[in-house]
Amino acid sequence: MSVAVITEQVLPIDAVNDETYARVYGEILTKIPEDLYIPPDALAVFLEAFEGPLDLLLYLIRKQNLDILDIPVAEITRQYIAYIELMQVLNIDLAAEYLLMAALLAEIKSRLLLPKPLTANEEEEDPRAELIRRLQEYERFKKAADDLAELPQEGRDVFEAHAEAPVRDLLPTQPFIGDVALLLDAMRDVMKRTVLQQSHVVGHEGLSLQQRFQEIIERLSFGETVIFYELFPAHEGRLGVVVTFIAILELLKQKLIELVQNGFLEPIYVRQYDEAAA
Amino acid sequence: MKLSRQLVKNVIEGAIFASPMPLSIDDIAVLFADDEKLSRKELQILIKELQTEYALRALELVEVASGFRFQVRAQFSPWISKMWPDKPPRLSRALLETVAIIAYRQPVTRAEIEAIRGVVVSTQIIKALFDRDWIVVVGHREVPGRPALLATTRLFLDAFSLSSLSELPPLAAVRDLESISREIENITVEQQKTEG
Amino acid sequence: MKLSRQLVKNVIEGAIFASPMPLSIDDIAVLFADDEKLSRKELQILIKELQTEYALRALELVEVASGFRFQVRAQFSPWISKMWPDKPPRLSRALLETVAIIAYRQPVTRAEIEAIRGVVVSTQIIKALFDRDWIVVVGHREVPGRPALLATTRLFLDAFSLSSLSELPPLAAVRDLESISREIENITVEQQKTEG
Repeated sequence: MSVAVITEQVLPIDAVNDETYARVYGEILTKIPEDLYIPPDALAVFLEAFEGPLDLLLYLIRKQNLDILDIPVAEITRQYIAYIELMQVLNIDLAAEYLLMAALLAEIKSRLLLPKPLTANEEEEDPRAELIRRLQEYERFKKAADDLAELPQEGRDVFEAHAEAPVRDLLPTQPFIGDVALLLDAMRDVMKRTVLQQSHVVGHEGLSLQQRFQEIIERLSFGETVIFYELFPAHEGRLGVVVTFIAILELLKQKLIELVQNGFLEPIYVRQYDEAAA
Repeated sequence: MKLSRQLVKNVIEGAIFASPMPLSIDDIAVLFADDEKLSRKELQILIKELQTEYALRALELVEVASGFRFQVRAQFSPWISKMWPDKPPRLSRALLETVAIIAYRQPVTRAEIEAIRGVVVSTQIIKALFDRDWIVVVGHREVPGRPALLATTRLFLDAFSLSSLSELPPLAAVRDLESISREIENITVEQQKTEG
Repeated sequence: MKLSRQLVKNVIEGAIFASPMPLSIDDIAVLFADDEKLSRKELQILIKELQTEYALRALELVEVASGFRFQVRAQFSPWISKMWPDKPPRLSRALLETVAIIAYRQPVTRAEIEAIRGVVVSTQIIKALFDRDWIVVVGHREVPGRPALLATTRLFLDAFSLSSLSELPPLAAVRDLESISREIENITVEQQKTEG
């Protein structure tokens, strides 16, 4: 994927006269240089197309067919800051690095504008040197990443070829005796990760919260007290745990049930909310 | 577009070699686009030809219950088997997680296992489970690509000293209940405060 | 007992196919008993012969970082890849840039990668690289915080069919900084003229 190709679509530089431009963003965009017009939808895409401030700077430089070594700092700074301002105006979340770079550019620009002392100090470095070094360095690795992407990739371009080992000697001579704890342990790790990953899928399956409310109320309807974890049906797995847990929280909030515990680390019991006792 | 006979044969050959499990004629047929389609008969003839071509190689193309696979001829086992030193096998974490998911969620596809584990399941792991005869292909999910449905075997239960799948501990017991009771504790405390 | 040339070649072929990992010359050498021993040179010649014998097949015998492996030729991947309905995730530019920096600059710390890229390297990317076993921690930089030093693995090279780091595409040259500052001086003067 070449940045140039994408940004061509994303940044129709000649789209200044587009009606949308004037109607929707008229007031705001009058401050933005004409060649920086970007369709609003494209901005998020635009930001994603860049790997960071260095990448954006490289794009601005390349767009004008300039050499990194010849950066016209004033012009590039103006364009860069215009982009950043536009994104801020549109409330697009900008990584802090983009702002830092803007500050750096502004600083370089101001240092360049200062008149050079007549007795030129040999030791004094061009204010742009460090930025140029970083841009060059970044560009090398950007290119290296592109080269890497071009190489044949296992699982995409090439597939390993395997054959079965000779039949007779295949089976391990010593049978493996596992213990269930090992398996459980592995599954617990999986579940932990699943919980982190997939909490948003609740409700996709046939477990209804409403139904769970009723089941819990029914279960406690005759003044029965049950141990908390007995409310979690074993066969429903993680999803069941989540739905039941949400149901319990909701019922607690509605003061339909209450939790009791006789002491720290003692079992937690659940029972109907007792108004008389409250 | 009609593919050349040689190209089709190469694709079949490559596919059987690249697949971690044996490939059935149906598995092979789906690799070709509609306009490249070949009959089962044609595919079978080409597989026969491949079998002949490998006559002088160290491998043979054999048909087992679930399909075709290449395997190293038994006569070379005295050398090849030295690759697996005879020590009690240690099971990797990734392998355990994978077989645990298959055991609890069977039948499942490899993609489903990957969705649960959140990482790619390597071909080696699937192959290792097949090698141990801990898992088998019990069918195919009727979705594009017809991915194989994996299930555990009797030998898997044997290895973990279980007599049936119902002896697997319920998943809810697996769930770390500690965190939940911690959350509940907070609620209880707050409740007691407001009630007090 | 001297083994026949053909038998040795068959054993090498079978072993490479049967091994889940690429086999190095040393891995292959240990398959033969003391009285069957072959020199590395002899083994290499036989592997070359095998490579030629597979010239017309769908497979090729290639050398990657961890050794020799058979792989399906890239030209058949349009068909073979249909066996996996879920396309392998595309490697993001962020991931590629990160691993490229690690590959060319190893060992490096995360902070050093960030300095080059000009952005924070997300934890997901580092985790993804560890999950693929493409990178490892090879030590710690002896500075405050002792940050981990990252390096690429042989599996990283294997994934791109490279046999060593030296096979990586060459990194573009950096132009000499001194000449840069000379050029800059000229430009600056001109700039000031036009900007002034």
